[in-house]
Amino acid sequence: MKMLLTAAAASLMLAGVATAEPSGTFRQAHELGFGAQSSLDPISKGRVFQITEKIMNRLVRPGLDGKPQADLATSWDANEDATVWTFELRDGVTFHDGSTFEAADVVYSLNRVLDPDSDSPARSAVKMITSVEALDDMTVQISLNTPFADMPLQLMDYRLRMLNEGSGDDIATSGNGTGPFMVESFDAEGTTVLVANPDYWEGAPGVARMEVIGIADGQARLQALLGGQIDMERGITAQQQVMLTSSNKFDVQVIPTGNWRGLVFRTDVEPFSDPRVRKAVRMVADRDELVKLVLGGQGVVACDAPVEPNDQYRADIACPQDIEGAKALLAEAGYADGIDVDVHVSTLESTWPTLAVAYQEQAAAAGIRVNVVQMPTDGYWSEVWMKKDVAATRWNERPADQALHEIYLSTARWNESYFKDESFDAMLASARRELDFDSRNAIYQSAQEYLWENGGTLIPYTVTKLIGVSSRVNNLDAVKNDAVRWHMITVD
Amino acid sequence: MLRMLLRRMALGAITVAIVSIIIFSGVELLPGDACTAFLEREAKGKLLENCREAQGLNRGPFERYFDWAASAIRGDFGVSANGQKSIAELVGNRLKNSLLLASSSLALGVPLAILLGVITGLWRDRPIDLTLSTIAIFAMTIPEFVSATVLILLFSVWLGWLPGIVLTPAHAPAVEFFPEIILPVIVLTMVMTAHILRMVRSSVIEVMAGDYVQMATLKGVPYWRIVFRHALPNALLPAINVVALTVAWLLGGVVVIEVVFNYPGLGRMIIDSISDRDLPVVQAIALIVATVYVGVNLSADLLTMFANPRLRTLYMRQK
Amino acid sequence: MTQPVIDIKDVSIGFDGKSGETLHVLRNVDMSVSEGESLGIVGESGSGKSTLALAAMGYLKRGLRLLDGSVSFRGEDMFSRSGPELEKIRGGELALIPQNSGQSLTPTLRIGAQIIEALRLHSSVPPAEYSTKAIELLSQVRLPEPEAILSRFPHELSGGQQQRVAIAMALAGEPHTLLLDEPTTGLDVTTQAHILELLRDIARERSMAMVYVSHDLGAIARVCDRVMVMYAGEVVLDGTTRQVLKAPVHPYARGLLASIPRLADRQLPVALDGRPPAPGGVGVGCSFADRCALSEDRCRAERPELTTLPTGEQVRCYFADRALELSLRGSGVEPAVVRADGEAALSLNTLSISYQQPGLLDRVFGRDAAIVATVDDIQISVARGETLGLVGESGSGKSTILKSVAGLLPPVGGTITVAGGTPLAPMVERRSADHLRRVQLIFQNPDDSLNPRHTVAEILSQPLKLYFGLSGEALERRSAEILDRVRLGAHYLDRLPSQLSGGEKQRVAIARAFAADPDLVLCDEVTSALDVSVQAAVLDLLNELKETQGTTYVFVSHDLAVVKALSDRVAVLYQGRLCEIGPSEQVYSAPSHPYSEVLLGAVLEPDPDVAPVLAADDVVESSPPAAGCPFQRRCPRKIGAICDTDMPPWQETNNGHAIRCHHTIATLTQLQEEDARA
Amino acid sequence: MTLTTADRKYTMFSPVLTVLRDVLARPSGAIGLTLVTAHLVLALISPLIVPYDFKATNSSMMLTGPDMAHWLGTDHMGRDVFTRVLLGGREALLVTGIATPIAVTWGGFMGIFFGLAGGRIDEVMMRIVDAFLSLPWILKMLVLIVTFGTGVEVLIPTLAFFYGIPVIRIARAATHDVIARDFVSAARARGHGRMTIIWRELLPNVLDTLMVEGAMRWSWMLLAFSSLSFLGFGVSPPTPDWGLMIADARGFMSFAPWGVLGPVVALSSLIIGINLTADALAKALGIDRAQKAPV
Repeated sequence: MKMLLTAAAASLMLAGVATAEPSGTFRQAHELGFGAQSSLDPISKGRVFQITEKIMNRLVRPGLDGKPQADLATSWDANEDATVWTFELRDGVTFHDGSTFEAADVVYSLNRVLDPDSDSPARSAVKMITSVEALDDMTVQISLNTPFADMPLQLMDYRLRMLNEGSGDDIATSGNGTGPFMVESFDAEGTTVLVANPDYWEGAPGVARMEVIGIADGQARLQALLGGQIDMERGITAQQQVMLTSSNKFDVQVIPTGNWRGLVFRTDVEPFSDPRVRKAVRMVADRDELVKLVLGGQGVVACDAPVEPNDQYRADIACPQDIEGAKALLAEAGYADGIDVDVHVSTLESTWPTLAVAYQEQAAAAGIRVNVVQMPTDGYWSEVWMKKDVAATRWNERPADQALHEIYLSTARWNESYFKDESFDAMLASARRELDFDSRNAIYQSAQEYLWENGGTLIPYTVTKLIGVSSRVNNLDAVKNDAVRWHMITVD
Repeated sequence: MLRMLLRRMALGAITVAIVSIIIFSGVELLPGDACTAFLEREAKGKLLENCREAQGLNRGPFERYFDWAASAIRGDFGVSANGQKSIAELVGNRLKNSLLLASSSLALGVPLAILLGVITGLWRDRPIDLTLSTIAIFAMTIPEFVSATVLILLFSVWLGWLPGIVLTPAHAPAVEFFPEIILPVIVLTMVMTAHILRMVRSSVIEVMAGDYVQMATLKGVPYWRIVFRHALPNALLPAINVVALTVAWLLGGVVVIEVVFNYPGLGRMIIDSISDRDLPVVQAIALIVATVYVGVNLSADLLTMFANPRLRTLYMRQK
Repeated sequence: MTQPVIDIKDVSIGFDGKSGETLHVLRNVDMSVSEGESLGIVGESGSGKSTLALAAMGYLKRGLRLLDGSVSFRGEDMFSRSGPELEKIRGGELALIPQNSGQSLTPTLRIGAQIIEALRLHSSVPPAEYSTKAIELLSQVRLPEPEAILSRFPHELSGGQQQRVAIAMALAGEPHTLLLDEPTTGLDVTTQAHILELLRDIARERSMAMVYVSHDLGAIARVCDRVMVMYAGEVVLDGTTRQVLKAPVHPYARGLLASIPRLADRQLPVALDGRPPAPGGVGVGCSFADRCALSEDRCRAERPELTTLPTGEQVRCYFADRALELSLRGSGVEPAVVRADGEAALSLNTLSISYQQPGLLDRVFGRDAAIVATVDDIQISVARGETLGLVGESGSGKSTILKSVAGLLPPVGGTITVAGGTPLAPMVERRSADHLRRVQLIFQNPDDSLNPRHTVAEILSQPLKLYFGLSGEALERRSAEILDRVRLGAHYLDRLPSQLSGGEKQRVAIARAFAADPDLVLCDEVTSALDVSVQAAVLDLLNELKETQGTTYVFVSHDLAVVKALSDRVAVLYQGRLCEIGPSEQVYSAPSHPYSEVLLGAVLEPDPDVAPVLAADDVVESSPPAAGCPFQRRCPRKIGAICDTDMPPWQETNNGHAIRCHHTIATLTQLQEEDARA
Repeated sequence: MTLTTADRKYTMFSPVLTVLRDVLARPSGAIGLTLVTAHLVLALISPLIVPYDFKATNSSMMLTGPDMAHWLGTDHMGRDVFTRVLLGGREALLVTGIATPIAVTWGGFMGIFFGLAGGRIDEVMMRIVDAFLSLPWILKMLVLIVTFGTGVEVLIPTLAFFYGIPVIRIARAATHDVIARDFVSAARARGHGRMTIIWRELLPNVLDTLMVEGAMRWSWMLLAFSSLSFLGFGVSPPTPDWGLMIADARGFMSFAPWGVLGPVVALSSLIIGINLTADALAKALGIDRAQKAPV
């Protein structure tokens, strides 16, 4: 019930909304990661989140402080054992095509995710839901197969966007949502044009028009920002930060986040199928040095667990560089004279090549001979990631439970390291059921230690995000990408 | 004349046929086939089966070659392994962009190169010749990706006059590329002009030392009239073929410039399709570029033959 | 004495050598040409005669500098004139007829355009009448169908036609003075004769002053009133044509005249040893000192001045009076007669050769029969030790026959057999080693027949290794021996061809041929590319080798006098068909085949009193007639239709002299005697 | 090799010495040759004289400017730019240094053989050469590199093969010029076999054109090599390579230009050196027609 109060208080904050007439154009780039398969369907493999986040809303969204905040659901509460949750919906909200937003739309949207045929990667975030019913036009009841105290956190997932009932077939190109901007023309490989939605429920947005331009190469995006062709670039490197701050045309937002970068070793492939080898390749990393070298100090060391530093369930593991230990493990596993590893990277993410070269030098000490292979930027996520044995990877932050489920559960769609481990799955399941916070916390802690012992992904650090913004853009929330209120932005 | 024309066209067709054979057998020799190459680790079971079906890989190599060649002539290059998109359309867009870049660079570069070549040739070893020739050597030797970056820095980042990066998508109509194409064209022109300039210069020097220029001088023909009526028509003949030879480089070779400027041309598509092992696309690109190359060279030959009276009368008699 | 038209005083011209010193091309040359006078400038290659002629127009090739002296044309100093003024004179009052008109006409402009350009620059003719004036000029230079020529391009005309166009272009500006830089070099004998006659008539009609530069004394004799002889950039003799050609008082001039083979002479011409010094290579004394028969210490110590003799001649020699002792005609060396009976060393049996190999398509369309063979029905046999001369103008197929005998060009029909009766395989690649050794070929252009990257030692080593397997010490001794035989010292072994003169290179080529100790040597115009004095030396050498080795020669040339000097028997070819064959005495005198008659008539003797007889006009035919006599189109003694339809039979005389003509020997003899008397 | 009789001091190399002296006499030749030799010497001895370990990253000294410790400053991973520039040319020179002669040799021989053979086979071969020349260079390279990897053992044969093809056309043209000369017909008339004619008569003369062509090919191959590295298909890290260094440092050029300047000056100076030497060589061998003697 405590939660009820916080939800109400948060919605009050929304009162101060922009009243001026929308004007000017805001231009941003997206990475064309999925090449020809990019689409506007929020739950599809090729979703372009830089567009879906502006045209669609979720039930619950992260507040500026990171806590769950009312979005299309104004308030919510659960029964005693947190297995049945009811959400009150916001009244008077319409979709871009004019149809009104009501409970049936929520039911349709959630069931669409749960439907196994959709094969959507977002399913693992809401797998615990057994049924969704509309109690009345403005109330929805969700029942779970296990007690889950942090259910609202799950619904904050950036992919769980509310669609109009039955609009599933053409959503990939129509992009019909309730968000502050509407899709005027969608062109994955070129420029997608969004226009302001005048009757957006939080008030008309400050900017009349937005362009989301597909530029695959990180270097090209930076040059475009410097050349004034785009107004914002998320994820610039520390060295580039020096360049931007030196000129008055740009500002740099520094946002500690749970996002992380790393190298994923497929555990279903020789020699990484042997946990000792997996541990060895991760023990060689000198994570402090990597933070300084790759991020210019703008990051927090992590020990191969995908949980962000200020998450309530964060386990504090010590993982200093241990070359001798790694050599011993390798010898024990039968690779006394070391192993050869092809690490695939691309300039899709500017820090990857630097990370790979730095890791290459550190791993060499333990006889791990790394060969850095440059792959094209177009379609990296569809052709390289989860295809090559060892590839660079990148994840945005997620609450601990969702992150662990989505990346390491054996049945997870995006289990990038093909980590199939029943005991680990059981551990996660028990954590969810555990109502008592302390014991739940203990299970999550041991899960993270388990990953440190035999996980397949090297996660050296979580990134303090640097966002380069043109000085003509103002009141862009300096928060995690997921929490930005796009309708507040104005440009001079 | 006609007989010679037909013969030349037949030769061109043979060249393109040989290209198709080279590319087809080249791909055949690579380990595995189009589908195993593309699917790699997942190349098993149903996924491999329907990919093979889509690409029609179950037929014998010769049968496949003839089907492929026959459909290629009709302009249908089949479907790309990555995303089953129509290759003709994919490559068509990129070819349009590459041709746009190539033709605008040629339009700017060739006249400039000829002008500078004539100037350096006529004022041989004078200050203007020495400066222009040294600049030409520098332009030729500095890698394009360096000069491209410097130009972006100068005109787009510091001065802000021109857009640095090309944001227009591959399928956009040619006119939309306009403001963004200026910088890539400048870089391309710099390199191309340097090469052609040196060739025109040595050709002008050779012609000006020729007997008929001496005779014209001794006939009392004023200097500039000698240059334009007697010397230049002969000096510029070889330039036509050199320009034609740069086409192969212009169409696919300027990949570095395409990457730096994010220009959606054939060069980048070559890299992406080869890295993704999208072999049907690679074959299509090779064939299309070869056809354009042969076409351009054929017209260059005809132009030279038409401009050079000695060849024209030779072929007239052959009729 | 009226004021001279061209007055060149004490002119020296030179260029900067590699190490910075100035090398002289011309040294203190005086030259003056008065109104209506035609001056001949004679000299071998490298004597600076062309530079002098161009200097008269105030033009120096790139890199040359006027060191001192002055050049004036009708009172105006040509080297201080501004550009436009020079342009007005050049091609106007002072016109040049270039040496190689094929190269001097702009390839991309039509003939009409180039002539009209000259008219627009230098004539008062209104633009409307340009084309009519151009046609008039072309007919003045006796070109058939002038209108057609206007629209042609230079490469579509024959050598003779191109030269006539160049003359027309010079005449466009109604020039006051004509400069001719070797205008007839490289043209056929008959064409040369016609062009010279044309120039003589033009100069006479328009009383133009003329400066005629040439290395061919015969041409000079025909055209010029006065002659100036140049050697190594200096004027060594200046006098009237009769004085210089009949009784030259300078040793070099006498040597030059003596080295010219004459039709009337039986003996071989006198050879001049050594070679002219390179620019800047002249020492203190007289430049001709080390080659002169009369030279003494004084000649080497101090350079003689150009002194004027009472007869008006000017000569640069201390012993001008003693020069007369040197013989003017013939070296007294009889051409060696080696009569060894027995088998023919070489016999060509009904040989026919064709360049146009019928292509695949021709054979398919059955067009191959229509192709007329370039060389047809050659039936010749050469006795061992005999020298057969093959004479004919360009396009007569003489070199083609040699190539076929050498195996470089397989014949279409007939066979070639050497001593021993076995026929030679058509393709050289399939010939036996012995056949390869016994037949050797020497080429025309010495620069082209030696590999620039091989030293003389290497050049000689190839035949010696191939045929005799010599190596090491034996190879070197044999090479030195052979070099000595061609009168070259052993120190030449280390030289590269680029370090040798034309004559020396040809000697090395001859040495290479004789290294194989061959039975048969084929000489393809071996002296045509050489200066007259060097040519005499090579003929001398060939004659000597024939005497010592008893080799059989087939000697091809377009110069009748050179062929006569060396040959025992001579065959005359026209358009690839044999016209006349027989001992050289008979062939060079009546009765002769009408074509031989035309050839003999057109020969230019270096004697002002001998005038050539222009029988047939110099039309160039591209391919032989399908039937009938090959000479039917130009024959002055054509009987009628019979000449067009059937091939003339061989008319034999008693001593092996045969003529292929429908006229009988008797009628020919009678007709030719009547013309001789007329 | 000594060609003729034992006591003859003449060897195959005396023309080479004269040509060398002639090249050095020309200003362009002198500058060019010194640049090239400097680069070759540096490439050989650089591992011994290099101040730092090229791999050693140093997070405290990233993108620092040139100073006494680091003459050319440090790159974005704190590595010494001067060290990497010195070493940067090694792999490029190794690969192109070996690939160019191979390309010129096999291309030259094929060109001479087809130039001499003529007829049907020559016609067919020229069509095949045309076909190869019509393909963009990047496509030809990548098909092999992507399949067989970017190791030196793949780059050398690939570059040697594809850069040999245009040489065929040039060698064939040069052969046609030489065949027209009488000394080749003289050799044939004497009865020398085809191989001896190629080896003794043709090769020495065609060699000059091939040498000049070889120098030009070398400079273009170097450019191609650095472009390949720039695109990520050439040298793989951590081996230092100019193309790769330029690619990495490109992003920081506006405020850390030394990262790009070092490799650019090195690469361009080498290529300019080769071009100047090639020009001087062409003039020394008299191939460059524009340089006729005045008289």
